[in-house]
Amino acid sequence: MMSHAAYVFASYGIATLTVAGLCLWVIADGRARQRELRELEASGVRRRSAEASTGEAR
Amino acid sequence: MSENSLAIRKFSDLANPTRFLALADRVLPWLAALTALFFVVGLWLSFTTEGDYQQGETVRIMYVHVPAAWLSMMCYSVMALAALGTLVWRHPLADVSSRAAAPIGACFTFLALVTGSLWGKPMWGAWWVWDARLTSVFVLFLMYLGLMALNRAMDDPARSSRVSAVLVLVGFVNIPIIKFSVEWWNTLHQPASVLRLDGPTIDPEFLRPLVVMAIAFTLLFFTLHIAAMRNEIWRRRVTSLRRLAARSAGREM
Amino acid sequence: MRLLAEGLSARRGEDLIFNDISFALGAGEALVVTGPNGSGKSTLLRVLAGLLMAEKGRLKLENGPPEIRHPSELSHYLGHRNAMKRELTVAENLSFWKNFMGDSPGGSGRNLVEAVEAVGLRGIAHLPFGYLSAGQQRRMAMAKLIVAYRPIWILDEPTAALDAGADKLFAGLVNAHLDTGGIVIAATHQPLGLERARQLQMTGFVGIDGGLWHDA
Amino acid sequence: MRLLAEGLSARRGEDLIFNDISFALGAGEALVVTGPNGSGKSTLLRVLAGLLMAEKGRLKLENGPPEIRHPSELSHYLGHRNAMKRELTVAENLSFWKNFMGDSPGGSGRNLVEAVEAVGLRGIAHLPFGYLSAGQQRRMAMAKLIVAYRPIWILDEPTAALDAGADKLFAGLVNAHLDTGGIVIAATHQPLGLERARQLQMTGFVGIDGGLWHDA
Amino acid sequence: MIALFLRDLKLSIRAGGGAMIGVLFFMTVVAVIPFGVGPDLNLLARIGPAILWIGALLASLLGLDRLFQAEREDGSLDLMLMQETPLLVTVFVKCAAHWAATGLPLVIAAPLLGLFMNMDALAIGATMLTLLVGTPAITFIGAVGAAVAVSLPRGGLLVSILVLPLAIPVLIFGVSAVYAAIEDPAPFLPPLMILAAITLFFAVIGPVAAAAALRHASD
Amino acid sequence: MIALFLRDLKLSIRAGGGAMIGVLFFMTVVAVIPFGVGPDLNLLARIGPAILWIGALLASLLGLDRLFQAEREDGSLDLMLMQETPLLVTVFVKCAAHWAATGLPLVIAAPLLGLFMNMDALAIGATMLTLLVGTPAITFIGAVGAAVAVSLPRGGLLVSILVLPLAIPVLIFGVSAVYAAIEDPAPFLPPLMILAAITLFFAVIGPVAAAAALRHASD
Ligand code: HEM
Ligand SMILES: Nc1ncnc2c1ncn2[C@@H]1O[C@H](COP(=O)(O)OP(=O)(O)OP(=O)(O)O)[C@@H](O)[C@H]1O
Ligand SMILES: Nc1ncnc2c1ncn2[C@@H]1O[C@H](COP(=O)(O)OP(=O)(O)OP(=O)(O)O)[C@@H](O)[C@H]1O
Ligand SMILES: [Mg+2]
Ligand SMILES: [Mg+2]
Repeated sequence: MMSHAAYVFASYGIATLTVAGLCLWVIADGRARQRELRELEASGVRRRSAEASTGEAR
Repeated sequence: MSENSLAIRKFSDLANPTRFLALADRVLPWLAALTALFFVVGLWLSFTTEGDYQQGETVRIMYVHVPAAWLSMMCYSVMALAALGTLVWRHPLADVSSRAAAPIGACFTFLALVTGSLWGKPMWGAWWVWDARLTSVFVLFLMYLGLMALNRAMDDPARSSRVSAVLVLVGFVNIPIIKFSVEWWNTLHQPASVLRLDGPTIDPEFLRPLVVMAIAFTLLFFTLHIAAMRNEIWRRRVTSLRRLAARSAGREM
Repeated sequence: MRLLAEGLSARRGEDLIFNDISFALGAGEALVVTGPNGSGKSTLLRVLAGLLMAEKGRLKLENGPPEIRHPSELSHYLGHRNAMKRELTVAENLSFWKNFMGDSPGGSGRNLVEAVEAVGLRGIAHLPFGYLSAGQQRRMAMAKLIVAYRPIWILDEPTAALDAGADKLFAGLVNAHLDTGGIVIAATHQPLGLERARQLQMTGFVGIDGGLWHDA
Repeated sequence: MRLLAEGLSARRGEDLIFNDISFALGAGEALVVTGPNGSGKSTLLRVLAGLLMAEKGRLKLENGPPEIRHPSELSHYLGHRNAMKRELTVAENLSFWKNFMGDSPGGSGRNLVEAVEAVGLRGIAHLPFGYLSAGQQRRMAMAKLIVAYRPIWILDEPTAALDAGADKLFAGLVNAHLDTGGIVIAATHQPLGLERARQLQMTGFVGIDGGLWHDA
Repeated sequence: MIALFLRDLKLSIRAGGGAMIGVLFFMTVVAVIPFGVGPDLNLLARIGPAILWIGALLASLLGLDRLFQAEREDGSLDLMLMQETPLLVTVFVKCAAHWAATGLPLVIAAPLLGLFMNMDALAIGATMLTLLVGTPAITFIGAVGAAVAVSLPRGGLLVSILVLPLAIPVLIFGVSAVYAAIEDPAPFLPPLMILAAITLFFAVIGPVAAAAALRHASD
Repeated sequence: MIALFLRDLKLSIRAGGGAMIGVLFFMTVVAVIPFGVGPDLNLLARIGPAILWIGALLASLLGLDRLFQAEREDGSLDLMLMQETPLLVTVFVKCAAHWAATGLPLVIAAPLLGLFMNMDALAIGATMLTLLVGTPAITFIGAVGAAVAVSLPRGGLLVSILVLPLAIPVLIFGVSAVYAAIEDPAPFLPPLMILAAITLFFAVIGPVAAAAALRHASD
């Protein structure tokens, strides 16, 4: 039988781990997305303002 | 009608993605700092107040369990609101918000389940019983995961947003069930003692750390949610730039 | 009957594929949509068939039957995929579509035997669809166009996989349809052999209206 | 290296599709297979690729690497379908095939960037394959031919769904392959723009040798 | 519409056999439970109805995901979307055909399995009746999931996940109706009525929602 | 070969992927059971192992049918057939990837669900062990079915009829091994050994048969 303190520490421990993991994931995700954006910009993909070329019926 | 659409344009103007990003950049550091502060105080309080005469040390689990449980429900409510926003006002940020909230909600629900089980073993003698509240929280957890899976699987947000919004709204029935299950069915679980109409019935000794921790968790939620929304907007920028690249490719020749 | 498109534009995902396309087609007229790969031909046809929502603009039918809500209800759509079940025989497939679609007002579909003959494949209607060669499958998909009558035909690269003979046969089918007052819209890379067709050249890549997730 | 076909014949189901086809292709030679729909072009190519068993006849490789059991191990096959996963990016798809197929002895595949550039689609290798239009997908499937080296290319209607520009680009790819001593066999309805190609005209439906269940 | 019904029936009998695999799986589930609970006949008889219901629920999920996906992959869905007949009706008919091919065999196989579980005639009859009334609801709910997942390349399991929570009420009332029939004091009709009401409800809601999802999914 | 393994893993993780969804499905199924049989903890503990096994069987069966069909539909299968590497190896690697993406997560999730079913530590351990040993067999058997399904132009009932009956022994030995572990007198090892033998047997037979079926399938 575990002592009661063990349950307490287990729950606090798991809570800490989960929250820390979540925070790290959010941060890492943000970093990755920013990196992708930078890469895309670097490779010259950029939004230009609208050019009005379309099909035309003849 | 025209006034209405004008109002909506104003509203969407206010919450347009670029504006949102600027706002998030400004707010996030402060929110994060505040969250940390509350956690420090909350943790200190929850380890210094004395144990319950009945439950002994295990009462300290409450300071994690109860805020996590509250947050799991609040997060879903936020998602349901956002889903309404998607369906009724067709606001693009609403879908972003609902998508960003799902993993966070899943984590809080997971915490509520785990800490609840860890509390249940010494209190009830079993890790898990199939009573109404526990089952409904488990269903909530599954719903979060299902929505996450759905969101992952549909990579085109323009198409998936309305579908998942409908699912979120359908799932919202579960929230009142969780909240009132202890009153509708007699179960092992504690009835509400803090969030009730006639005021809390809990000893202030326990109430103080609980409230501080609850605030800390709430702040944590908003911090993470805003950060995750920012990530989601970036993700969509990346996707739309990629599509753009697809379209312009092979055109120069 | 006249089919009118006014200022159509459409998105794929979040990006504008084409912008402000207008045309009007009267009975007996054909429109051939051309353009390089990825320029949005298929997208346009799907908008016309009511399978994609137009971002802006309208699609109207003038002098059509009154109870029609969208021109797509009067249209055949032949996409890249043939909409036939590999496990069922050709006859089963065709007679299913004949029954399921029914005829639009103003005409009536041919029967199975005639239709199969019209695409030059007499005598193999009893085979499972999956047994046919690519070109034969495409031809059978065309037979679908004439077993159920629809005044408007929307065809996406109809002659891909067809041999030279079938090309001509297809032109014959289309011309016959035009003669009876039908409307045909086809996207293609190859000349279709239609004399009376008008051209719509897609240039593609209208580009960017700021995009939802970017600064305006 | 020489690829020899001697008296090939093949069945589909129970019917003989073609009979007694022979040819020999040396390094740097191309064979263009033409014929009406259903005449057995795809069937022949699948036999050459080892995907269908020939009913009679043999397929041999002269002066090839010694440890080869069937010429198909030295062949690329580009069928009607592109063999790419819609969910993976183009780069993931291509690098999977590059790794999975490896290079045949006697040459080496180009790297991804070069291959994507060779089909004129620079800069979109990071997109999911499903995002591309029909023609773009076909071009990427061609890039597969050059990321892994195979001396023999077997191509079934390679230019279906391609626009005019891509047609030329494809002819360039094939000619470059022939120049390095490769062998190309292509079934087609459209002219491929290959000067050095020999022709094989399939007439189809060799017919009736009685079938299995009839008297001879 | 009859044409569609017949075609779908033909397809499910001819290819890949949705019809048989459901029943087979049903039997497997039921056959395995005795290994779990041991050969205690009374216990088996007691949990029998529940097991039959759970087995039927799981079995009707198999193959449900391909309901619209197969149509989409070969382009038929496009044509169905374009017709004058409301999509709603098309979806309803497809559900009906799917149920006839997979749900009905389950109902028919139930008595046999009831015997294995040592259930008495009354319990078997009640189970069969509730299954007959209840399984269509599962199909209709499943259609919504199938429609949502139609554009997913490997939507299979996702459908089941989206569907199962919604199917819980069906399960609850189905099982409790059977128990009400067995144990005398409790009345049988009310839960059966509720079950029928649920089925009717989903017979309306399901096709509507599925049709809406299909419209939005088309691209 | 590693490329193939990684690609299949990636595919199953990425889009509507089997990996996460399989586990979710498993959890959903287990969560639904108490609604049927009632929240009686003792009963649940008793049928727990059987339920977990059935859930795992179902979760690994759903989606298995697409193992080769997806490859065939987009033409990849043709290329795989043409390579120098024996088809046998390709099939084996695909099975391994499928198992790693869907079977393994099930094994890992089993303990959690065991707690929900109120099973004790021993039962949970035994279930996990038997699942670890037994689920690969289901994948290999399923691969044969999937290969046969690809080969028949008209699909065919054969697949379903083939796969499930072959999977039943796995299920039975798996479940009975767990019960042997829980109830003292019965020995645990023999059924586990048989289970392992079945898995090894199918690990050899499965890919061979599947490869043969695929060769004949190509047309
Ligand atoms: C896995 C098991 C458990 C789950 C899923 C769970 C879930 C929840 C939820 C959702 C709430 C919020 C309810 C509300 O705001 O009305 C809550 C509150 C609470 N839970 Fe649990 N719980 C679990 C186990 C336990 C155990 C074992 C105990 C203690 C014996 C416990 C004690 C409490 C208390 C004291 C509250 C606060 C009620 C209030 O003051 O409003 N829980 N739990
Ligand atoms: N399902 C989709 N999701 C997102 N983008 C798409 C989708 N389908 C096509 N696109 C993009 O839309 C653009 C137009 O595609 P479309 O299929 O209309 O071109 P197309 O003119 O028919 O080309 P092709 O001649 O190659 O068939 C392409 O750049 C393509 O990348
Ligand atoms: N899987 C199959 N089973 C049985 N018969 C088949 C099968 N595939 C094709 N056939 C038959 O074999 C004959 C030759 O088909 P094949 O696909 O080789 O023609 P093809 O020359 O490639 O025609 P296309 O130009 O239309 O592609 C056709 O008559 C067809 O009906
Ligand atoms: Mg196109
Ligand atoms: Mg061919």
